[in-house]
Amino acid sequence: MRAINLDYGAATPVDPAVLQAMEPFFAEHYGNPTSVHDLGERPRLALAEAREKVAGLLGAGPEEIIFTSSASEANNMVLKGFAAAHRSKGKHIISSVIDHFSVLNPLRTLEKEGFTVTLLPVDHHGLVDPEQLLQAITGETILISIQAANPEIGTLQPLAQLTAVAREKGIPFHTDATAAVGFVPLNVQETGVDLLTLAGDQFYGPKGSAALCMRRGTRLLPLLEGGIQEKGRRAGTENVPAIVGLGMAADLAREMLAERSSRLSILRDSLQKNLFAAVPHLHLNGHPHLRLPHNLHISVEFVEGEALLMHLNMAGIYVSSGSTCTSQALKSSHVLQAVGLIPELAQGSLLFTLGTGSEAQDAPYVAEQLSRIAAQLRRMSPLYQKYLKEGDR
Amino acid sequence: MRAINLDYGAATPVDPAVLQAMEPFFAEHYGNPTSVHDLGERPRLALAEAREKVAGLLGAGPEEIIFTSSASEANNMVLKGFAAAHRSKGKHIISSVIDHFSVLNPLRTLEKEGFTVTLLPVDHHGLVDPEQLLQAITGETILISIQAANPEIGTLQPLAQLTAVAREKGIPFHTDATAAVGFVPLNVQETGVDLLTLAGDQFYGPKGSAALCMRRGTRLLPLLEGGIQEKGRRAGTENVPAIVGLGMAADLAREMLAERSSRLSILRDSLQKNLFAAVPHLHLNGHPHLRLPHNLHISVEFVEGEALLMHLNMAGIYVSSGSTCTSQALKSSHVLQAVGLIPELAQGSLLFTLGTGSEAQDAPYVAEQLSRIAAQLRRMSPLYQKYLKEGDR
Amino acid sequence: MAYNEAIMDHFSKPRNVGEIEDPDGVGEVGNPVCGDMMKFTIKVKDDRLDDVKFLTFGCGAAIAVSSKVSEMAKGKTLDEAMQITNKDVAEALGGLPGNKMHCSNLGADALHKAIEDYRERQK
Amino acid sequence: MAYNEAIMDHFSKPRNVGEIEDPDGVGEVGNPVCGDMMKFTIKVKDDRLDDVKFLTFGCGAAIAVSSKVSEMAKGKTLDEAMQITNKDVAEALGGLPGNKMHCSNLGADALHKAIEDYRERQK
Ligand SMILES: Cc1ncc(COP(=O)(O)O)c(C=O)c1O
Ligand SMILES: Cc1ncc(COP(=O)(O)O)c(C=O)c1O
Repeated sequence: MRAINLDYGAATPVDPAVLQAMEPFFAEHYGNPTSVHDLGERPRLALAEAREKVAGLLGAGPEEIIFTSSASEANNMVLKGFAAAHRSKGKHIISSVIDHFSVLNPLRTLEKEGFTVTLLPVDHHGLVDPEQLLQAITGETILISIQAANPEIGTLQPLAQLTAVAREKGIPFHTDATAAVGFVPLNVQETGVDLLTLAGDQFYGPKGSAALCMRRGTRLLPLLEGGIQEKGRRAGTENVPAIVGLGMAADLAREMLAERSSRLSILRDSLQKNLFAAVPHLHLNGHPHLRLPHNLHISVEFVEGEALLMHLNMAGIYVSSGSTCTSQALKSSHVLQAVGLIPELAQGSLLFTLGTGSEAQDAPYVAEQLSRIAAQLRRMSPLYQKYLKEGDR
Repeated sequence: MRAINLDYGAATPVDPAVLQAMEPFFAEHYGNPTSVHDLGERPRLALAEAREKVAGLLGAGPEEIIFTSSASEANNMVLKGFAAAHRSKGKHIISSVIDHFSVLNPLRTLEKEGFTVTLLPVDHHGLVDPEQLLQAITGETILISIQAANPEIGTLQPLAQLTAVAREKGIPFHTDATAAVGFVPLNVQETGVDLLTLAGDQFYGPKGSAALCMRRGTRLLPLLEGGIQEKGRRAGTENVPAIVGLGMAADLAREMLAERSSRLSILRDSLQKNLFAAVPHLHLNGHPHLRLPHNLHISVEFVEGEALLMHLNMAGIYVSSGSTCTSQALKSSHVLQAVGLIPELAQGSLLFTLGTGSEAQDAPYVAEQLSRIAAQLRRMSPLYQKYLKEGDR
Repeated sequence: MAYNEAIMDHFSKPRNVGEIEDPDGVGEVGNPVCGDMMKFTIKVKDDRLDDVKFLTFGCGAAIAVSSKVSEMAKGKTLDEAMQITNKDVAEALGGLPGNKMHCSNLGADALHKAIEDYRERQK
Repeated sequence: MAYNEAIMDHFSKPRNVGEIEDPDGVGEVGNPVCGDMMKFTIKVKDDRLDDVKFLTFGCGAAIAVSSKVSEMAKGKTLDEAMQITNKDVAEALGGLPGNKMHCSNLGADALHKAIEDYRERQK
């Protein structure tokens, strides 16, 4: 039985070229980039090269890239660092209800420190309305932080429209583009974002590699203070192999983005078609078109996600779910709540994210398996039996 | 010409066994440890195993280990997280003048937020006096943070004595043990520390691998907020390969600590002897006995450190210096100032840190080279010419 | 998967799935908001559980728990069945993951409700 | 190393090292606290720098700068030598690393001081 990973959103394998680029920096060119002697030279050059590559993917300047250890770190750095640097200007920050917890939780902490936070609602496709953004802005607003793409339902925000509103009001705009970079073109000039978070492990770079892209002239106080690495913006010995890996992953993403994305969206569309043909009572979540090319998010009515996930796992198919039981925190997905999905459907949600290993032949097999599993679980479901008897939900 | 690295304090090569342990987790077992399906399993087990190993090195429980991306992150997390969690109890924190900037700079930030900070002085060997610690404690003191070993002069603090004072007063004690772990035995029970920072890249683990060991019952607010990785104490996808590497490095350190340290201290003593025999006007800095086994810190009178370092580099010998010109921030070492070294000697300081690649035959060669180089630079030195003429400094 | 073999066995081959027609008692617990929902139907003969069937909407633990409870209860007297606790079920399954103890371990509750329903009907 | 070849050349083979006995002028700049210290001694003949020697305590850049200045100045008239700026020296060396421009680039200052000392003595 071939294992079929349809959970690339949770983790991607490091690309062979990326791993190859990283390898010399573990035991051979292991020096510290800040060393004055020759052992610092190769690492220092490698850092500079990686910085160029990441900047190149985003249309930014290399000095605008700050390497971090994760998207979470970059998001925390932006929100807390911006609040600390600009609190005298105002204490209002805007984000969205479907942003990631590494944005939402720092905002909650800032609220305890006297900041006011507006979380913009989304429509049932997960879209933020630029008009509502405009109306939320006050004289106190110092930052807007809205994700580029949602990692669950895959919805792509209308970034250029949102940043146009921010620019008109003169307010810096941060986007958590962790789920988007590497899959949709994201040029900081064209989209007009001032700060952008990305993580290498989302697009075949290594874990522990991430970056904040920060437009020249933007100011924030560092989250990690100490040495003056990253021009004093982020202390700590540079993780050279991870950064080199991120650079290579960014380079590959830049070269292959169009090809990768179109391949993935074709496979995704085929998977969607196969599933909907094979299994009754499925619901598509997120936006039908404005979504990540490798993302498919559905609800399997009448059954619960973890049970589906476990049966699929036994069939060698790996997926994710927004159900309460599959979350570490045992909370149902705040995203599915925000788009107004009823609890039954949120509990029965399945997230498929495709990737390099995905193949055309997977779709019919997965559809066949899901058909079998859904039927089996529905036979056991009090909700389904009620539906059969009473004809309604 | 064999290159002789005597700057292992700046960076260590990843041990072959460590790299081997890490490798499967890049592209093979690349899953996310929080995934419910099978791809999460190996990474999850590997995390648990690494946690046991790091805990084992410190005599701690695995649940007391929180993985971070660097020692700087762990230090920032402790200081800011403690301040945030305990500010209602008091706003006074004690550290030492020779602690690392990843301790001192967060403290400076806390001062801006209304905290009072006492930095204990050190004697000319770099030792903190437990009696002075006792006197510095006030009813407002919520935390004491004093390094285990100084990364420049190598001085080992009398941790057990210092923690005894803290315990008597009921104040949590953090030690930044970044420079010490892997080289001197550090058991959290025996030393009585409540929080301990370590970094894998100091002892043949990978860059990007570090940890905070936090005694059960100790409470701080997280620095990185978001997902509930590390039991909600540190958000962000776990850097599995780095953590696995840290675990293996900790295991090797535990097994080989005594052997490694005695080998290094013998080589270091021999280097010291050779240098002092070959080169006149050398000064030993730090403590003659209470110091890291692989550390040798000297001042070469009448000459400047960067010039020494560059000549040694041309001879294939890699060292570090506390001189103004070799520091990224172009400031002379705060440590050398704190131990009362006069500027001329601070500028002429050389830091040798030995490591796995160090060999007995290096000492005479390095001594011969330093002798030649010091003579050459002294010929050019106005300070030395003045000394020759006037017989005094 | 984080579940042990006993749980996986009951999850993948659940016993006593279904709904008894004309049951003597019905017990329902939970709701889809919290993620787990169980419906037990029973047949009683001579004060004994002659048949027990369940329907469950829920996670792997919830399904395994339902299956195990039905198996444990079948053939027992009503009083004996009323003494089965959620803890007994978890133990019989070799332990549930800590975070599943509260939300999914409702099988005994559903069974007891069905028995109580039966007893109500007898009045 | 972050230095270019010209700097490395002057650093490793510095020209005009030393102290002229009975100099016509002496110029000293810097001190060990800031990390760099230079002492220039000159011999003047017919209003020209007949000899220039330096002593330097300092980093690689400081040594290279001293050596380069001595080379540039030797044989020049005093007025010409007074027109050599620190910037000229940095350029003649193909540029200094940014962070070294201020602290180490004191060679012209030391030279000028020596010339001024000479001129003082002539009064
Ligand atoms: C949109 C978004 N932001 C932030 C993160 C956090 O990323 P990390 O775990 O690398 O910190 C994620 C993780 O998947 C994400 O999807
Ligand atoms: C004592 C001490 N603390 C903290 C650090 C910071 O370590 P990192 O650069 O891994 O954050 C260092 C770095 O060498 C150190 O020596």
